[in-house]
Amino acid sequence: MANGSDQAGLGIASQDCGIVQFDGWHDARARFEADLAPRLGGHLPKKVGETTYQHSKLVVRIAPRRFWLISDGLLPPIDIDPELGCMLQLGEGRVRLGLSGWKIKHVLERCVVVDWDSLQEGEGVLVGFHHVPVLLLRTGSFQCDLFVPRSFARSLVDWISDVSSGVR
Amino acid sequence: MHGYSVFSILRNGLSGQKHWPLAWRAPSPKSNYDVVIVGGGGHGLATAFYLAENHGIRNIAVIEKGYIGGGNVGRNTTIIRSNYLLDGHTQFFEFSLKLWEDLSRTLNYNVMFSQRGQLVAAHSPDQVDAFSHRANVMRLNGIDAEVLDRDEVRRMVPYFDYSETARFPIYGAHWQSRAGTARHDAVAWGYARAADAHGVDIIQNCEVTGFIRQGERIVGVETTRGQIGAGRVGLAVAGHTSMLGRKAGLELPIESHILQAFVTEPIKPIVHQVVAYGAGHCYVSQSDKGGLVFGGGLDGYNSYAQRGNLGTVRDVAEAAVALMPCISRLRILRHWGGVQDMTPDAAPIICPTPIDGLYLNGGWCYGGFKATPASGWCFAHTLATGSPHPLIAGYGLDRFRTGRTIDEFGAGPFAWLQ
Amino acid sequence: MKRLNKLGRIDRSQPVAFTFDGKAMTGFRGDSLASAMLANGVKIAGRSFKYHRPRGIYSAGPEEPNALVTLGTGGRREPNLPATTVELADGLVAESQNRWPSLKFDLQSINSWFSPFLAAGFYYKTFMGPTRRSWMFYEHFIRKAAGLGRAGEQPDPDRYEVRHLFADVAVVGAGPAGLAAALAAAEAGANVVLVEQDFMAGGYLLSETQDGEAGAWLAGMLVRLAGMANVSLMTRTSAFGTYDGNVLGLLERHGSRSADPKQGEARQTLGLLRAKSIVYCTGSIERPLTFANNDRPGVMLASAARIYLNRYGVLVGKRVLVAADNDSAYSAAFDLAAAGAQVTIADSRTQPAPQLLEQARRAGVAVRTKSTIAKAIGGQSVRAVLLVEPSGRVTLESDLVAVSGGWSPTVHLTSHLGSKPVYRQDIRAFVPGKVGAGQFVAGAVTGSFILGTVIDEGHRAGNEAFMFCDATRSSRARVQRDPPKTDAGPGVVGDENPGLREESPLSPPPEDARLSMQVSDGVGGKMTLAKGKAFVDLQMDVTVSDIALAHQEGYRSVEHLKRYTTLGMGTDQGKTSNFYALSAMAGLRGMAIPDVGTTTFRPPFTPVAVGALAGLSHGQHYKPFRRTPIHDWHVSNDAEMLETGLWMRPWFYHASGHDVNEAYVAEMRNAREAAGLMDISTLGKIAVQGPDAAEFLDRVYVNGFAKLPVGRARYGVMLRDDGIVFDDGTTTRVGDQHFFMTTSTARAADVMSRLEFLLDTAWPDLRVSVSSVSDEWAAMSVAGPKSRDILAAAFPDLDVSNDALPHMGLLEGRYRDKPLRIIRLSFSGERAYEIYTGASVGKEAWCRLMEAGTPFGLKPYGLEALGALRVEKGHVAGPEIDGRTTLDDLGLRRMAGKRSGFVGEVLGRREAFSDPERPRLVGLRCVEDGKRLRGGAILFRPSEPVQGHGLGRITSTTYSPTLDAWVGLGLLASSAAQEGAELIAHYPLKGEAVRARVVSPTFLDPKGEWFHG
Amino acid sequence: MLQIKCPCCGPRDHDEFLYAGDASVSRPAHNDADFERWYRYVFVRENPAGAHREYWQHVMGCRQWLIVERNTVNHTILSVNFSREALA
Repeated sequence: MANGSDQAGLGIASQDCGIVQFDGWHDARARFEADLAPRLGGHLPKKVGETTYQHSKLVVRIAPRRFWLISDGLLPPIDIDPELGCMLQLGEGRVRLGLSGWKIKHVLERCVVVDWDSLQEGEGVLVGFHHVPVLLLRTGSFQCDLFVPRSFARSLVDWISDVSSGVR
Repeated sequence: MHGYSVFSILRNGLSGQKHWPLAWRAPSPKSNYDVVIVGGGGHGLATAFYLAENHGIRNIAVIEKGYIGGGNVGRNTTIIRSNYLLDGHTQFFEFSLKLWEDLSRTLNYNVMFSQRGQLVAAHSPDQVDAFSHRANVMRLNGIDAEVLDRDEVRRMVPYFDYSETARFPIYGAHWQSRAGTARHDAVAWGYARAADAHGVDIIQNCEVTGFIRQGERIVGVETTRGQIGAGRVGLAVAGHTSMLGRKAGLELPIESHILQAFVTEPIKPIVHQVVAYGAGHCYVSQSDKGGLVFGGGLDGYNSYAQRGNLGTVRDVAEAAVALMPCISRLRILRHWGGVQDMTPDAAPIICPTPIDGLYLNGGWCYGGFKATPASGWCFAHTLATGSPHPLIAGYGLDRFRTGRTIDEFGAGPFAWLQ
Repeated sequence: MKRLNKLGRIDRSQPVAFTFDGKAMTGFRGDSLASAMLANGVKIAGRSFKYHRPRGIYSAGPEEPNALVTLGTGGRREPNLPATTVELADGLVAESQNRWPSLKFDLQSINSWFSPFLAAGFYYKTFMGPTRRSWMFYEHFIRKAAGLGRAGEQPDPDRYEVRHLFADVAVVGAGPAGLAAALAAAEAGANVVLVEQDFMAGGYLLSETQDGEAGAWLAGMLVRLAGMANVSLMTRTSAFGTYDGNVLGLLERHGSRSADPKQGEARQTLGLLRAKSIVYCTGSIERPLTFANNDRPGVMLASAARIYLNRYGVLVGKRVLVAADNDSAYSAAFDLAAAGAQVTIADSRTQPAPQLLEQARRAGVAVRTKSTIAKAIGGQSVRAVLLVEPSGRVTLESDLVAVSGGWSPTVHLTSHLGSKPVYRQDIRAFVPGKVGAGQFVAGAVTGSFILGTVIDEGHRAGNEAFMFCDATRSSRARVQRDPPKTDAGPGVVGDENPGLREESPLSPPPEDARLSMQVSDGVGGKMTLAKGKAFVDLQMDVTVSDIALAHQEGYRSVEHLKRYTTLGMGTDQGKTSNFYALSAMAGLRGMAIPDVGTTTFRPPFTPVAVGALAGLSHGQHYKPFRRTPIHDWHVSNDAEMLETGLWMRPWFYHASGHDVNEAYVAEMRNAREAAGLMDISTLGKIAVQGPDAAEFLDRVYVNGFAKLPVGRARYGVMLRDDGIVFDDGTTTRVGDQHFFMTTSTARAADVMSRLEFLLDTAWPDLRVSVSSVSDEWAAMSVAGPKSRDILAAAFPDLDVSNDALPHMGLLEGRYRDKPLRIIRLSFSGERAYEIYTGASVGKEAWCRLMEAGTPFGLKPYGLEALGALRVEKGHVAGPEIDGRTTLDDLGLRRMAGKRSGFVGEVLGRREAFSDPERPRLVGLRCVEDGKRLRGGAILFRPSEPVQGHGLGRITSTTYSPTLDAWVGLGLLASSAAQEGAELIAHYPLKGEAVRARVVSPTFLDPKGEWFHG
Repeated sequence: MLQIKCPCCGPRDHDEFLYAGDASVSRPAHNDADFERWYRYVFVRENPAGAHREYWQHVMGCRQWLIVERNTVNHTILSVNFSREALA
């Protein structure tokens, strides 16, 4: 977290993150998931927004047949049987914004339509933030990660900072 | 017709207002008319008036489900302009503007057509070029048009956001000085009163429930007040064209969508023109009563509910403050929605139909108010002669089949994107 | 008027200084501006809209029609605020409105003398001549006269926000019903948001004395609710609208505490409350009476007089005439009498209840039955009243007329979603109709005016709301259905308190047709009772006779009445006038009130600032910025940046020339002679993967992709379903089952959604995955004769020779351990390469190219030069692909060849598309020295009259340094488009007419030798 | 604000979705050359005042195309399904 920012009630840390996307074919969904689960280290999240953690790697179901494997480091390619689905490296297009501090609920309610109080730790939600699609992942009582498209990242950070300055 | 004038006001003022006659009668429907117009909105009433005035046809009924002027003529942002680019639109809307310029005197009813001009801001060099193209076309069609540079805009509208922090800076503007606004209710009432004076029967609270056929031909309408025979039937029910069209057996390329408008509390004059943002959906004028009247984009999904969603209100408010940072303390008094007939090319459909005896005037999208006089004029011609007036030749129903659409924004064929 | 030493919920130890019309005044913490004005002896608070008549404070809530003030100065100037809703704050500056030179002496009150000529709708009947533009002359003066307050032209410096809220149960109104509902729902376990527009919770209870039973109950409830973590009480918050999906629009006012708006708290916050269920406890609004001069300062709603007394400790009159047709005004009379006023009740009913008369006798209040007020007497304020009684006329001296014409439930919010209010004859009022799923009503809004019943209803509704939003916890809910315990403190009374119930001051009038009689008195020609204007809508100056006139002229539907007379169109939206107008029209038409109908209630219930609706989304935050990975380089290298959609793109570089026209020519010349570098990261990029990817592309593009070898790129064009060109771009096969598609910057999102649409709805059997990778890749184009040398220098490990990387070829590699793709494509006509790298290293890659390229003369170029280069090459772009052009129009039909089965194929052959008059793409070359072509010029044959739409237009132009000529692309009727034909390009805005020759749109290198080899 | 209950993301404001009109029209096969069928698919609309099947894409969320059945008079949402499953 950025130094000193906690004093302001909200810290914003920005970092690159690796994402690998796995997409299964509609008619091969069960086999795709059975094939993918052990490669990602066990079971897959059941619902969209649900996550599982495996060895510091995070798996999020991003759509009914689509998963993201998220990691801070580089991710080795994992081959998928083309009869079942496909894999795509998305390691460059998103920035991970870590938000933390006591203001977080007040800031988020001015950014996204998400009921923070009913969002469990480890739960994610895909949501619009000032016209931009983002993935919000609750990582603690007073912290979350926002995965935002790189081209919008600076603009959204400006928005968050501006909102944060108004929260008393 | 008991004439309205300053003298009649003085006379009545001195005699306790007791002698003002009914603005229009409330007749019972006759069993037969030469022409029955379904829909007592601006277009229907104007059509009746011009049928009588221009074509000498007097045996006419205008049938209205509720009260006259209760549809879109009474729930729009009252803007009148003729800044159209495409062949087919340009001449029609300019003809309409010319009729507006004489309308109060034609009708002996003050519709308060205020030619205060319309300014549309441009926010990129490309937009200035596009506005220049439009202005060139307008000039070549005898219509006043200018393209202003940033300084000229600033002189005309000093309260726009010219600061460094404007998200979309102002590069210039399109300006039509003869554009303006009118008092929308007065348009319906004025046409109604003038048509009534020609003997037109205006029948309110009478809903058309079906059509009477003789073989393939439509020869009248079924209504909640009984059958009414008609030599010709004209539909002018924009917003609800599909519903009546279906009863007549017409297949139409029309969807109903909501366009919202809002008004602020009345304040002393500040917005002296019609102004529009070029980087978002927002246009504003100030009524003579003092309220700022705002319009924006469609709500974006099919709807017959005469109410809009708050998201669109917020979109327009955002654009309004982005354009005019001084208005953020002004307060919205009301917002409401009108049901629009949206077509795949955002152009109207006004033509004879494949069904004998049935004529259609609809599909006005968000442009119906300013078209009211010309629409009435041309539809009257079409009803009287059986063939389209030359100015509406391009507005036929067959254009979607042939590809001769008039797509001003190039957003087709999705009605909700127009 | 005087401030008492007792009574009220004001803090007399905390004085608050403010000014009204420049005069320094003092109130107390807990005052509203209105109560403080009254306490300071202000009688005239404003001037009316049309006649500029003096007006006093009329109510104590948002229904206020008269006392509108302007607060603040400069950019903080805020007009038209009802003084009754403004919480008094230190240093508050209030000004009266619509008067000149002063409130006491307003020149425009002369309008009153001309009122016979200013009847409803008079302006429709005149101001039409003598010329067609005469209205513009009259309008000038009318506009000046209209409007209420004056707004500032300076930007509002304050901050507004929007926040998103959630609740199980939202309760609107913290009066007795709302408090009970909130408690019931909260005790059952719901998360409750209780919304109150006032700065103090209590609603009706605040008009009772603080130390009475009602006051004690309120205090107890507030203590209990404050102790519950799952209840959030939001005061100073107006619920202004109900929207689809049980979303409540809330406006939170935070006062004027923030001195520095950039740092401080928002002035107002728009709250969007998504509630699983909603309980409306919105109460009711007292109705006025209509009589001559009923607008004089000193005439006030009876309930307001009581509120000023009991809540604010202000006794607003010494000799009070209470005019009423119902019981509720008696409580006001009793309280005023107890506070020392001399009170007379003029009750228009024949026989008020005996116990009321007995109470009045004990309170020392005189009651005159069958007594109707006919007129208020007095110029700038009331001095006396004229009563009409069976025995004749009576004049009574009086300085306050407290009126009550019954109560109108505040049904507004319940009907915003289309539910029609229904009329209840027994209480002569509209109550909510059937409300939507998850919505409940309780208390006075339903027509219940007995306090015990109100609390019962609130409690029941709170429980029902809880059960609706959480059926799974309904067993717990049932347990909690008992009435609230009264253990919160002594004197707290629940619904079991019989005393409160019996003596309820809210009890409605007994069934009685008095109001409708009064209506016919007022309108049916019997206004001879007294001369003088009898107002229905105080703010808009609509009188009883205006309504009669509207009827006489045929404006009889309620909507016609409103629109013709402007009734209900003021800032108060007719909260006190609508019902009377409706009943008056019913009387005139001889119809029952419900048959006349009611006007539609539209949001907002109370006005909402435009700024609050916009929140932070204006200025820089109006829309988010999109920045490419190379953005900072452009800025630090003095690029002129241009907003293109949400993107910021370099338009030109100042190093290239001192204005855009000089710069772009230099930049394009450099690209033709050496090499140029352009940031094209904004292109849409889509990964298309899967066994059926090639088949999919075959369907979405007019040209085929199935046979495209891996490692090769192809230009493709897509149509819309109606056969109009949708977008173009290149697609590269990066693997057998993996394609890399690019789209135009403008259409990227539309193309993406369209592809997904086709897969999800039309061809779900195709095993294809599409993913936007627009943000994954930084993209830059190196174009020019030196481009290959530069590439080789920048990426020495890669073989970029013509054999290894031919035109339309692909080379993949790594750059700084990130993916790298080099595709040899030319948009400019030069030998050119598009270099794609991982976005995180995009700027480094750009710098490396610049560094490696500088010795070869590489310079960056911007959008203007990009557009110019493509025009020279005859490539179509946005100005030509304008949503109206077809394959044939753009000369692209050959791409489709004899293919079929692609999107838009069938409707793309509609008859009009082969019309010989249809404009087609042509090249144009200026043939006049010293003149130039301009986009947007209209093309005519030299002999033709210059009018109409011409034969076509110029779409894009550029000066071509290579040809030393102005060239352009245009769309021109085929019949006029023979190469070599000469046309005149007219540009009336500048008065230009320029000769241009039709040429091939490929101005340079027609054989493509520059980019091959 | 319409609240559309996305089958995988839960209830959301409609402005998270992209609207794409009538879903009751049937798209001809990609290689269908019949003009009339394409004409009707693209242009002819029932436009009912009442229940309306329509396409929405959850662009701010899962990006799935949905078929929503909604009453166009009162905006009551009767059902929401994945387009793919509605087709199946």
